[in-house]
Amino acid sequence: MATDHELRLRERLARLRNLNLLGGARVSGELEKLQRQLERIQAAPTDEEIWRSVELARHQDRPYTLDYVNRLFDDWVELHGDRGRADDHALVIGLGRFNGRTVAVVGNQKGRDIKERTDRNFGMAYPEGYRKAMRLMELADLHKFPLVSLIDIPGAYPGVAAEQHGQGGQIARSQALMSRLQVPIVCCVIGEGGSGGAIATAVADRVLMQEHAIYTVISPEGCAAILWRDAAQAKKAAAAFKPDALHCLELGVIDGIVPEPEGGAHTNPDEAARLLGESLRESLEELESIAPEDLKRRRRAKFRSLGVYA
Amino acid sequence: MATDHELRLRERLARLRNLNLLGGARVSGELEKLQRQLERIQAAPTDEEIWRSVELARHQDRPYTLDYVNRLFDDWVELHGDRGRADDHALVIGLGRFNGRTVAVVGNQKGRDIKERTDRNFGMAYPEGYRKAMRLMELADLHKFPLVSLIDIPGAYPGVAAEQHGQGGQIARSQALMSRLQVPIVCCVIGEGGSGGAIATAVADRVLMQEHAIYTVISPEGCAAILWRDAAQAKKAAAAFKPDALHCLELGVIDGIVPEPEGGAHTNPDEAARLLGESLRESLEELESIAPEDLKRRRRAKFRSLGVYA
Amino acid sequence: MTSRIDVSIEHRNVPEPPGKHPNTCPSCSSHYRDDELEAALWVCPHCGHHFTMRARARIASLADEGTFVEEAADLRSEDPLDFFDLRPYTERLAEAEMKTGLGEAMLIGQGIIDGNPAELAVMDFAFMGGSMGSVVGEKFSRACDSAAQRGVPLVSVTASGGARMQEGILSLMQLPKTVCAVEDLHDTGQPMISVMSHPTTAGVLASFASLGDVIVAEPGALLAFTGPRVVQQTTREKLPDDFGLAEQNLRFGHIDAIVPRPELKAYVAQLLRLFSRSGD
Amino acid sequence: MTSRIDVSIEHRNVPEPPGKHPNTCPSCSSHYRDDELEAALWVCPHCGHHFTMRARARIASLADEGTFVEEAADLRSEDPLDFFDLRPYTERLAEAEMKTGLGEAMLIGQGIIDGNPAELAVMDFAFMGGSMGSVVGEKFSRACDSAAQRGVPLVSVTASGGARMQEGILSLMQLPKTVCAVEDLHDTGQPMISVMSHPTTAGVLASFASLGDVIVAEPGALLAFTGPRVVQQTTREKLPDDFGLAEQNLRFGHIDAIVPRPELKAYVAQLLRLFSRSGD
Ligand SMILES: [Zn+2]
Ligand SMILES: [Zn+2]
Repeated sequence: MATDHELRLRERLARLRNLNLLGGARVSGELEKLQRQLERIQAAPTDEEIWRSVELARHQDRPYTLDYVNRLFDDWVELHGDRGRADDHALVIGLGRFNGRTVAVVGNQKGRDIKERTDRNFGMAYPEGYRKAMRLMELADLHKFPLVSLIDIPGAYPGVAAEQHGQGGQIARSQALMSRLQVPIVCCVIGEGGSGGAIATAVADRVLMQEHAIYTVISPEGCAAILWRDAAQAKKAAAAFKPDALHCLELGVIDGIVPEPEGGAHTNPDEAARLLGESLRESLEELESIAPEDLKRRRRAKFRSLGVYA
Repeated sequence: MATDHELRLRERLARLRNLNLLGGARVSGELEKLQRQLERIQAAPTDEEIWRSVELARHQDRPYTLDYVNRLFDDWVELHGDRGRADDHALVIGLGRFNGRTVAVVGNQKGRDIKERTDRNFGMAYPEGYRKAMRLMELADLHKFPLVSLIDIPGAYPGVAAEQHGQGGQIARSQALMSRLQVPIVCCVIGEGGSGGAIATAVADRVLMQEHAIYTVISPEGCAAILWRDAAQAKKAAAAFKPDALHCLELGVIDGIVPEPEGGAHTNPDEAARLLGESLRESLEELESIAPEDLKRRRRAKFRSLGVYA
Repeated sequence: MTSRIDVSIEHRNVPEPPGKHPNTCPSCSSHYRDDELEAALWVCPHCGHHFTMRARARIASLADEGTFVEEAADLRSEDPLDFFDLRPYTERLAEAEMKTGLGEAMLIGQGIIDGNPAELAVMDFAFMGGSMGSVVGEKFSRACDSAAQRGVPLVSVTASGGARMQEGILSLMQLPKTVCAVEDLHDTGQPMISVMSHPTTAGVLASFASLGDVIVAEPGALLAFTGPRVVQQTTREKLPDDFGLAEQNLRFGHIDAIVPRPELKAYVAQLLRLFSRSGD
Repeated sequence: MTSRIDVSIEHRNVPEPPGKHPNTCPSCSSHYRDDELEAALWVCPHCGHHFTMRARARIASLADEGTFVEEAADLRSEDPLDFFDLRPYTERLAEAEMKTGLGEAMLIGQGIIDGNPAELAVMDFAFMGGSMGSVVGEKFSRACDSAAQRGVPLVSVTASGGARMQEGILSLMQLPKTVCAVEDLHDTGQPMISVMSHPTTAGVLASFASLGDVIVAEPGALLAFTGPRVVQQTTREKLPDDFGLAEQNLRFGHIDAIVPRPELKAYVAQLLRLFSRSGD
């Protein structure tokens, strides 16, 4: 099912790999170097290519967090609950063995069938979900487990109870907690990185995106509804705000791109997991020699440097 | 309305004051010294005296947390909410100026009339209340404000929602948090110190009790219902488990007794507040020179030493 | 592709229904001249409704006269995405500056509040709905540093519809950016007092505004991550009358107090005294 | 004195209705011989009901054969209050020891679980309802120290009706005592795995048992601060069917997992491997 479009995309990415930017999922923390490399890339993604990533990021067969967890982590134990009010199924947490050591994992989780989708609220966490994530982060910090965060959330949930339970405050506090952790944190957007719901668990030392993931401040439909007053203009909105991995890399928002198999992650979940695993391993190895206090300091400095102004 | 009983009690306490144990609300941290002094006291409180304290501790006109707060703390600002789900009115938190410096205050709060009693759930916090207390504790620790905790709770609330919201876990976590704080903590039982609800906010460097407060593992009625299978035997139960201040001091559970005005705190709230204020001031002054890390270490060591076994 | 819930969650919450004159009270329909409202701190003298307050008026109402020294006034947004919806972003920016006399949706600077030195970070809803782009994030971040360097508390006053969509993902990055700035400030032992005015929503609520050591709201202010219109459209739920308002937030434990505007300066000053290290 | 809500909150939760033979399954009424249940880890072979398990049987089911070395076995309760209800406390203690063959309601010691060294602290409900007095507190506290000194995790298995009323306020003090012990253990970087068996209530739930880095419960276990009987008597509320049970606790986010007894050893061993520092 490789379309013309996909072939072109593969070709462009092959070129990118030759630039040693994504070769073997290589991740470079040096923004400047990345940006120099990017300057050499002549063709920015077309509007069509951007929209294709939106579609692939939301593809119903795209691997979700647990699909990767089951392939990448040994001795996996899923933990449950926020130790307060609920066990939010839209977000999974747990411990597993990766590359010979224990890591703590948090990930958004969508459902496959109607029943699971409802149970997991289409991957949209409630405030209790962010609390559940924070509980895991504290556990990781106490026991010095590196934290792996997989992002795949359409956006924070627009519901009455979510507001009453303090969604805004929990998203803020989850970010604040991540900025205090003294363990390595690697995050990868594996599908939709939607707004506040995504950033709640994305304050990482290394932020990666899969090739066809998207990272957005608002859904294309939402943006179109507000700026064009027509949700059907979503494709136009996506072209305007550029949620694709290459643009995010160019803007310094992410540190690296994780390649996907030909045609997208869903075409070969095993290979997608292998490529993701390589990137996670490389990132964690880069980080493990950094002193805990330095990790925290650099993480904050990195996020505080984001933005373009004059 | 000073009864014969009260006069006898005053007399005995006057003796105690001469022993310099309670003089001017003097508080000694040295358990051994206290115990030697107590040995000199011939007469333990009678069953009648113990029951009188139970009655006074629950007296409807007894000053509550806000009655003391309004008399003792300048620039008082009450804070609200657990930053999550609720603002539990059974427990008040806030900041105020005491003895020239800012302190953080947490206290259980009963209501005066039917409406306020309902609003404050008869002084019994929900799990959200313990979270609210923890929020203040974290604020105190961050800003190095000493913490003053006033205890006046019949017991943790026996309700369906309280269980569903994780009452047991929150009480445990509140204690754990107090055991980690690096600021001075002074606590005083000002009425009923009832079981888990009380201990949740009572892990302090200095634990005081007012003369007629009671500190119990279970209400006398509850104990009687279980052991005598008859709640009406409450007086007998109280005599057996000895919840009065003198016995608590003798057992090393508290560090000092705060005198009350003739006839009990309710007869003269201003004087009761003055005496409480003196004890708090003395305790805080004793603690302020201790290094933060030492405070924490000693606090834990103190609680870990409690118990009688062979 | 299956049908999916629409998740357009960030959203500008328009404070007054369109069409009415801005000086007509939306609550009691009384009408005022500018100078009347100015004198009343933009609170309706008839019913107490709190009108949205402009940033300079807010600063004048909080800082002791003549004490405010603005910082980072020259910062201006770039257009990193070449963003074009119905009009180019650059054009919208220029228009907003023309209309408001401000370079961006936030003013920062040093000030003294009833004798207490502080750093101020004040938003202006009139500048593109108080949306948070790179400049708002950078200004807030610098305000934290300025407070830390001078050893004074930070007082923030928010009024924002959320993210600056025209800066795309960089706008989202202002959330962790401002969060990290508050954490750096906290590490120096200085507090942040967060004053939430109408509306404080979406990205601003989900970042620095919620990290105040003390959080104060104005009466009737909408404080919600997702505004009522989007919640209703998406979930078809019946919304409670006070959905997302300050009063509901207080009841649900999210904020510490609701303080009417005329009492705000004294309230903030009292907090600053309590948080001051010197104990005076 | 006004009328007041009764607040008799600590309360022994009797695991089986009185009168029935202890080996009769309260769920399906099957009856078993001791050796049958012993062989089945005291899980009903017919319906899966988990009978209360004695401490020594529990240790045998968790620790590799011959590896358990008991500690602090000689500690005995004093009677600091000269407590007398219908009978003296000392008499109740002597009787409990006679009946159970245990000196107290908790056993502690070193053990190896599927090859992973650990410290064990295991409660026995048969000893005065697993109530926590000074000796239980002290034993648990020593278990934390032993784990810290040897650099191994602590595995606790709880079964308790709550406080030991006969020790009065000293019984309440075992809550902060055990909490401080866990915190001291955590400061050394060692985890605590908390296994909650039926029933884990009141003071034990409100102290160390809830501080496990991972909290595992057995199916059907009552885990509540206040048991259903007292809640119903006090509030007259209609209780949900699974009120306070492990299944409800999982749904409300209080615990990490419900693990049937036959799988418990492997589950705990897996956690111990994950928490081990050496990374093997
Ligand atoms: Zn009006
Ligand atoms: Zn059965």
